[in-house]
Amino acid sequence: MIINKEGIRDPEGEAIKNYIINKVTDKVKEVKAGKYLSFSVDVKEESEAIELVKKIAYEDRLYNPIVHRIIVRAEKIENGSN
Amino acid sequence: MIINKEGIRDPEGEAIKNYIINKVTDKVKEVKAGKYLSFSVDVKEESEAIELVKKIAYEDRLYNPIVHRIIVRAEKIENGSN
Amino acid sequence: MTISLSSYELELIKKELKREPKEEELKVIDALWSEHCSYKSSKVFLRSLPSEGPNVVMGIEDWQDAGAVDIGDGYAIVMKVESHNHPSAIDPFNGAATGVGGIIRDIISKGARPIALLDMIRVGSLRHERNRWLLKGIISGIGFYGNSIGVPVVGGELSFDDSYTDNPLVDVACVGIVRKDKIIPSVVKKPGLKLVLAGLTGIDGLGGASFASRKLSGEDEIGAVQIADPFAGKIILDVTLEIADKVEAIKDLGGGGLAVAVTEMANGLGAIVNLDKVPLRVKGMKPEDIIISETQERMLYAVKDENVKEVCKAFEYYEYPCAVIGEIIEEPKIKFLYEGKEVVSLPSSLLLSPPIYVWGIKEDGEQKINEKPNVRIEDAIRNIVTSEDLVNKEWAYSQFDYEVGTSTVIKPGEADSALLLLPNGKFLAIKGDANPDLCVEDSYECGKAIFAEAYRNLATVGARGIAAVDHLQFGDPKKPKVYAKFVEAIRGISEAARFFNIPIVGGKVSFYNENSKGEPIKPTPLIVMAGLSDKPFRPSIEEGLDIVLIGI
Amino acid sequence: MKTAVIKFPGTTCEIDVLKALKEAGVESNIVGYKDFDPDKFNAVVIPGGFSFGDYLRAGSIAANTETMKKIKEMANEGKIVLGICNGFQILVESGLLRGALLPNLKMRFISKWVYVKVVRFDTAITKGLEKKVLRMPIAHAEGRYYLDNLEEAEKLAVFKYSDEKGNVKEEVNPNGSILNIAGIANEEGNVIGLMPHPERASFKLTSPDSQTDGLLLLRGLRK
Ligand SMILES: Nc1ncnc2c1ncn2[C@@H]1O[C@H](COP(=O)(O)OP(=O)(O)O)[C@@H](O)[C@H]1O
Repeated sequence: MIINKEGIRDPEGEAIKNYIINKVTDKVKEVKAGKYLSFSVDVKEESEAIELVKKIAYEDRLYNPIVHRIIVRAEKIENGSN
Repeated sequence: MIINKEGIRDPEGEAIKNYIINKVTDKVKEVKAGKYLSFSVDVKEESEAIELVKKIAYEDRLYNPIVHRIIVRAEKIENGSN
Repeated sequence: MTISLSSYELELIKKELKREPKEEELKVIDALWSEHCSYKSSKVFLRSLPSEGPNVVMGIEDWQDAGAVDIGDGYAIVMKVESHNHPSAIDPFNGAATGVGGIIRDIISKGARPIALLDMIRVGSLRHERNRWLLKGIISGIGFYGNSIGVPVVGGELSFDDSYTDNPLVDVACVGIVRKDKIIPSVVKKPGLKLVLAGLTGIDGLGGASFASRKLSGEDEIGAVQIADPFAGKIILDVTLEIADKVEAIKDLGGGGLAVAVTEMANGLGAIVNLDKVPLRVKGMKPEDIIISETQERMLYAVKDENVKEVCKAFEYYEYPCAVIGEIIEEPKIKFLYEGKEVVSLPSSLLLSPPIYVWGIKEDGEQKINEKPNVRIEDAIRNIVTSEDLVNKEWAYSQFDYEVGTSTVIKPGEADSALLLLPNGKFLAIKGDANPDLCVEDSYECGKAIFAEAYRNLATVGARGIAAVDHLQFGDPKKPKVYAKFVEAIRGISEAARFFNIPIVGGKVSFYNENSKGEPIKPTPLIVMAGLSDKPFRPSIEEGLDIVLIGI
Repeated sequence: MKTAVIKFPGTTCEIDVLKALKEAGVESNIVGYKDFDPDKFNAVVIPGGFSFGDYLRAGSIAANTETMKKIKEMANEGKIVLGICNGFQILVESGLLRGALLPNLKMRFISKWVYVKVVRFDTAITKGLEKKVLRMPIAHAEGRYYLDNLEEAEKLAVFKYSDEKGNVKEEVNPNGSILNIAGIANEEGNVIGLMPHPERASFKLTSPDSQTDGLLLLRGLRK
């Protein structure tokens, strides 16, 4: 997941909250929009998958570290993990 | 998370895989790109949060059921869950 | 956040105030005295540019605002050029996009409807991965904003040189149209007007003006990142044009945030601003951050009491924040109040008159290259046709909606200048030109040459130049060789403008463009010229036509 | 009776559409999305642009508005509803037209003049049309039409990207849409959506070959 850092504004999340969510509920306090990338990685361990994805994300500029932060999570699937 | 259903082309995921990832590793088998939305919801239970977000997503068409599928996950934070 | 004021300037401030300035006050002065806002290193020379002419309806007031020229039938065009170089170096997509947002707000703050955008992009060679990343982000950022806001990008330049590797140049220009008698000033003439602010203020873009007025430090510049929100920009555009009749002055919030907008709008009069009234995006902002925040998509209006309601109602329709935050006062002081306390109280005159500098000048001792280089003609041709500069630019302009407005007669890629149909039935030609390679060798000749080139480009679509804006982009002005180039370029541009009798109605200066080794970019003055024609023109090339070359 | 040209926040083409409708002899007005009274109009055009910034997905937020509920009622009464570009996206997002408009396969905004072949002549804007291949510009980032049922898509299709002669082929498909679809209509033919901009092909001076194919379509709204 790639989202804007804390403090950096997120017009998309704001617009979704103001123009859609607020019209139907007041329980949602904040909406943040970002990009979701899922990688099927062919490695043994979850930690290895996380390391690899982090490395790719950083070195190949899948995100801009000045603006974004990333959240990396792994999950085992049959033949790989994401 | 909103992503394309199986079988619908995801040019962004494909491009990231072909032009970026494949140059550095062959361990990544598939990349899928989608939209990530995080909601801070003011409810007691995680299950309640999931229900609410699912309902909003479906009724307010945060996704288009013809082409997308969604993954909803919850996580407790100090005063709400996402 | 760092303060860029020099020790000399700090002394000056203390002497004027006869007291120690408060922390908050220093930040306000720092913003107003930044190079970006005050032109302290360039003003002396900029005054030599010819800015008058019989068709000039609004000249340049302190080089801040867009200028306007009469085009007949009761209409005027408003034009302006800007760069967003430093923000684009750290976040190309948002940096370029917010550049477009800024230039559009400059045009609408005159009450004019923006009708055309140009983008002039310079990056390092695409052989480097990072430059490709930069260029992709820049082009999609410009498209993102321009397309969303519904102003066609009708032309520009795209060229490559390794001197821009760490410091790309992202220049955008905009032309707007307005009824001549409906042009809105940016400054007020009398006290008592209410200050109305539209848009939320956040902590993004803290200290951007001073960021643009120094070298890129490479450290975490998060405060300087500004996120583009073209949707909000579009609301600002639509509403501003809707209420233009009901306001006395309009000012875009750009570099230096509220501090600069309020002070410049008061223009020597005073103002009281109640910071508690400013609609905030995040809770718990410090008062000084509210004052200098550079959050995009905000606009300041000076409004008569009786019109305030109507102005804010127009924003309410779009569920866009709008608030009365203060008032113009007689006493020539700029005051910011927070929770009932005065956090800033500074004389307008101090803020508006920073020290003016003329830095040392040293001519480049190097021999100018006059002899013909010894190249084989085959190699020369191969080099030229394979040059990155000369490839088809469709990849770039096909990402821009150049048709919106249904007025684009000559579209990108069709000729050397764009041509647009105006509401009075005339045709507007517009083009931007620079020539950094020539400037390296002789920046005086270069100043003349780029002006003439812009004029020729307009001529290729049958138009005659009527007004120009210039953008001067250089390295560190305190380096004598850089400064010498700067001064020479202005001399060249001035001379050409006088020769063609075309007034320069606006411009912009951007210093401190350097790579990570501290080497300046190639000197890159740039001219954007607008011209008029009575007839439409459409190039049509067919077999059997003769080729004629004019000139020696 | 008149045609309403709806302006959502972020709509950019309402003035162009109004100008073109005038040129086509269609009586019309621009109407703010909150001020829309469906009883006053017998047709509605949803113009292009970036309604609500196109946040989330192109057209998705506008599709959620009260305005669209009113437009649905109009459509059910058999009145004409035309969505151009973002308008098409809104119609699809609101379920008034079937399918989805996905991001272009090239993953970027594409602005260019294209040819489309008209393949259905039972819709409000293509009835009686003599010209079969039209030239109009497109300008969008999310225009890849998709429907999970090819047969149905074939039935709904009104416009298909083609070459100058009307050959529908993969090479001229700018965005990767299924069956080269550029526009569709409901079965009744009163709700039509298309990605190309007819209003931008309605003026001699700004059309590349001085053709005004867009007017041929917009005239269908003349009553
Ligand atoms: N960055 C850009 N944005 C929009 N249009 C561009 C851009 N760069 C070039 N163009 C357009 O592409 C065409 C060719 O550009 P170019 O080869 O640079 O011509 P020139 O040498 O006359 O500047 C012109 O119509 C120009 O306006």
